[in-house]
Amino acid sequence: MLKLQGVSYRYPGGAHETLHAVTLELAEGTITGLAGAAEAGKSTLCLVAGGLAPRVIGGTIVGDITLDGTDVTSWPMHHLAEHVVTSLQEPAGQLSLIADTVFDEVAFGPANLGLPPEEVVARSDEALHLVGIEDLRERDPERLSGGQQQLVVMAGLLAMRPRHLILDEPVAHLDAAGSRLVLEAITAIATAGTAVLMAEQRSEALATVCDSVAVVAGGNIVARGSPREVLAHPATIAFGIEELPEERLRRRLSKAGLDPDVVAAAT
Amino acid sequence: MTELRLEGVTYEYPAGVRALDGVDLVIPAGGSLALIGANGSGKTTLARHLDGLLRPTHGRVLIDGEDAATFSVARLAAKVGICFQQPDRQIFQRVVRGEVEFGARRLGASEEEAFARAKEALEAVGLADDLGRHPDDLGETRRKLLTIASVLAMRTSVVVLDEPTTGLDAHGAGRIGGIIRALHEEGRSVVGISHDIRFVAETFDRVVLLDRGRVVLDGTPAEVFAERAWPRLRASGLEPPHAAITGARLGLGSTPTEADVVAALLDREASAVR
Amino acid sequence: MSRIATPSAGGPTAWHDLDPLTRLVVSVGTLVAAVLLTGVVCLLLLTLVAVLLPAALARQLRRVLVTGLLLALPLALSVIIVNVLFSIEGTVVASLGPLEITEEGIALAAEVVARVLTMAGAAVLFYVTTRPSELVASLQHHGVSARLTFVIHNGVAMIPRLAERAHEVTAAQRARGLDTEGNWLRRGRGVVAVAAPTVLSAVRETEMRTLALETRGFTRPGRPTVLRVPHDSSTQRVARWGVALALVLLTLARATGALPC
Amino acid sequence: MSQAWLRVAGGLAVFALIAVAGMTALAGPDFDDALDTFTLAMVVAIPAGVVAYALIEYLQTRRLDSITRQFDTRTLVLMPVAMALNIVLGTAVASALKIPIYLDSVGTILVAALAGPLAGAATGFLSNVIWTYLAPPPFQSPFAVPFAIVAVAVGLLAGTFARWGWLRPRRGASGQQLAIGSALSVGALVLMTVIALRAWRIADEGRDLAPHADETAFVILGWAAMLLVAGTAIGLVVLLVRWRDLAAAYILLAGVITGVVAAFIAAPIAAGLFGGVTGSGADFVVAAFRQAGADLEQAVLGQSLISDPVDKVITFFVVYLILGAMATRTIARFPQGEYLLPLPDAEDVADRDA
Repeated sequence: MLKLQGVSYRYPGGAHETLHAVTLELAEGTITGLAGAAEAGKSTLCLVAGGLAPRVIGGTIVGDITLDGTDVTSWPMHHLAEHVVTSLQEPAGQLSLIADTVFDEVAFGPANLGLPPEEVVARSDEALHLVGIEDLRERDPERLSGGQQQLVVMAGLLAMRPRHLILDEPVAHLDAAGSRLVLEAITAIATAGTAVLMAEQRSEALATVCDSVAVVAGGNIVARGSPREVLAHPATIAFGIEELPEERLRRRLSKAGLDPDVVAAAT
Repeated sequence: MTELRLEGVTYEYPAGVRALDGVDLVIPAGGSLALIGANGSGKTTLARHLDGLLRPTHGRVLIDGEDAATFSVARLAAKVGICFQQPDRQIFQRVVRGEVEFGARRLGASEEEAFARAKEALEAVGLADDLGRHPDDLGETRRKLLTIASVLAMRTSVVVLDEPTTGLDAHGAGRIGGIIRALHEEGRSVVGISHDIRFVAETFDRVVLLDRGRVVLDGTPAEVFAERAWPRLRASGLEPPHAAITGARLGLGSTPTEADVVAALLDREASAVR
Repeated sequence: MSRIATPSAGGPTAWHDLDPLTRLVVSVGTLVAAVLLTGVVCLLLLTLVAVLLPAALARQLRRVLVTGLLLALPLALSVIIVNVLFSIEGTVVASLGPLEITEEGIALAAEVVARVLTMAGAAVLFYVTTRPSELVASLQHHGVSARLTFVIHNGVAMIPRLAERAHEVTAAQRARGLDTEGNWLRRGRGVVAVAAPTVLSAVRETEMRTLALETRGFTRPGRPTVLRVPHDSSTQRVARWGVALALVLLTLARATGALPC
Repeated sequence: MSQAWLRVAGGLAVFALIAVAGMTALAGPDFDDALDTFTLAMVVAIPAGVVAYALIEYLQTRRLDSITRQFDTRTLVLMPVAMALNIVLGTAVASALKIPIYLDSVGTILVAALAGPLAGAATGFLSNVIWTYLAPPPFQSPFAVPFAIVAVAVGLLAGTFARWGWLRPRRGASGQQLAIGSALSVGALVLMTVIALRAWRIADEGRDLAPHADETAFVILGWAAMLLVAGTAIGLVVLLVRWRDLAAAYILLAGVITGVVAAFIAAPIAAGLFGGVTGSGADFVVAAFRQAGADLEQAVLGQSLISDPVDKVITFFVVYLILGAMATRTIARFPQGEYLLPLPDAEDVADRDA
């Protein structure tokens, strides 16, 4: 279980803190959603939770980040990478570019860990299976659709058996078909025991897969709860977070003065 | 204002892939049209024909009745402005203001004129106080709004927006919807490419579905998202808007937007009372 | 995405079965030898043995010849023009208006053209029969640091991407009214308006790729696992050291002037 | 002397020692041999200097931080982009423009500036290796790898100049500083012209190429080369005045020094291996020298002493523009980024990221 306790973070040369006293727990097997308007701090929280900030990006951090109780702030990046991995927004920008096939791309992580060859092959095939892209195994990673590339990146991360997977807007650049593929894979990954943190602008994506959602605004977590509760709450909408379709319809129907049971039947 | 007409347009990429296959389409002056379809259906390829960036392998593109092939892209850019999907592919100025003025200056606007247009465009997309900032210091979202502003500042009679809402939050998408409606009211044509079905249904008054380079559906949102068209949509991997599904479930006919559902229910309640 | 011709590794032949490092040593050895040798005869002999023979073995003779000639042509032409027409010392064989063509000029030009062809052939032979990932795996297997092989492999992959990116940026800027034809000033400004975003967006992208590599344990000390072990053999190892020794001897011979050609 | 200077001094001492020893031992009587041995000496002396530097650092600290620091992940990801930039730009310029500039070290100097001399040298070296062995046609050039040593020298020099803050924007320089800067630029211009003329005179053995000389064809060509050199320098001086950016003077100086060093190393390679021909615009200058009576070595040196300084000045200028367009935050993240940012007191900081 990855736990952030009272974590604040400021970018290098930043005038003020981007994250303020954030507390967040990622339990294995669960999917935690991060909702928030643009530049509310979702991406920064993903980078901090994944250990990329401050290790690679620099900046100053306060508070504790623990993995099953042990403090990880002093761990080097490659040690943390065996437990927590992070995927960013654009899949194409995260390919290693040194892989001729999807299999080589997925094997990049385990190979970096210096595992024995059979273990690297086994983990890579296991990750391809978990994400459901065995059929892409010999394809050229650079000539796939956005959705398929996102799955390849996720498989590449899962092949390291990290137990914690952090996804920063995994479906932002994808079409409907691509999004469905990625969301199904995320659910399968969590059921297999990985803890997933997913930051997303699209509330429908959060509602479809998340067990709980935290709302981020101005670098603070301002609300927590089940997707239905949190994403329908008027305060959430005030923060500029996309409403769920049913909630939006219900709000507009009642505002139009329609009879309550008609409203209920409609949603 | 400018009318765009595509007659039997076919386009084959050098590798032999046929991205467009005999497209006939008229975008009237002041029209507002959305192109939808799965990845690789030819949406972006079609958009790049509108300003002459791509020349059709067969068929013609007419801009105000004249064949686009006879003009240089720079000349056509005065009439048709395209905002590309990837913000990073064009941003290179050191200051936001310079970036937004770039297109306007290329089309011959004076410094003062370009600055005035830049301020107005930045105001419209909500980046008014980022005038002097370095584009890299703006997040991904605001860089996207910056590229949209730089096309708006060109004041072209046709504005083409490729995935304008990708990466924007609810506020951002709402603002873009407002801009498109404002352009429409000014009598300028808007062509939008988007995966966001709800945004398409609520913002454009005509929707064209492309599948493997062919126009398979062309009509108002009510027609394109009507229940009988759903199999066609789903064959392209697209889901009808939530409002349309609700409307069908309640037997309210075709209701592509929530406003339609509300109106239909109000009518039903009013006729029931009578 | 239009991919610029990637090397076709070609069918399984004796040459392809060699460890990529061996193929590299042969190619580099040929290039260094071409530098050291001077006579046209020696250079052509070297080409025959170290370029054309392996090319035939790898069933890529035609492609090596054609690509090699194409690559060497512009330089060979310039060499002929500069050295034959413009060199003045030596016995005049013929004259073309004010320019005299001398024997020495022809000899020098012939030598340089032979050297250019040998070098082009050696480089093309290697390129045409080896995929970058094969070479990188072999280098890693032979102990070359993974960071170095990553940079080499990534560098090769970046070439078509950068050319592709420049193409996309040109489209985006032309759509914003940038006129790339026309007078010198406008063409110059056009180059900046395309080169700048191409470079800047490529540099900006390094930030995301840096994070993606770090989160996949790229900075772990020690060597990453190599999955595809090249089929090296003791004979190949001996052959490689043999080539190295031959080059040293060649250099000494060249320095002391004992070289026949 | 601080530890860092000790290391640098040690490295330079070893470099100089081997260079001089190499030159005297191998050099033949006349000018031609001296050129050949200079390059051979460089091929041995430069790596030896670097190894000596590393050895001293290891003895001092048991670690090689100043070297490994230059190769963090961000630099390793930037290097391939820079290498591709060298190759794509170099190929485009060679095939498109018929003027004697190469523009094939923009990436090398960019990495040297951002990450350090060794990172720059490695980028230059690997660019040339890949250009010959792994670059896909139409980019492949079998003739790049012999010039790898030149790229190493360019990277080392560029990284050192950047470390001294020469690529730091210096907008808002005072009148007095501007005067010095302009004097410096004019001085560099004169230096370039004198070197070119001296090289021409060596090649020419007495036949003067000043405008009144008789062979018109080569006079025009000579003047064209001079104009190119002057044009570049004047362009930079204008930058100096209009933007009041003193950096222009430093860029010119860095370009000239790097260009001259590169010319001396590259000339023997071009002459010895390719008969002084590179397939680019430079060939016409070589031909002109040859017809003016110079032998191969001198003709190529003459051409290099004109082309390389101009090429390197333009390249430093392009890198300065690229750095100028990058956000401060991005530059600061690179190992040597801080030396590229304006000094806090310079008035320009406010305008740069207002």
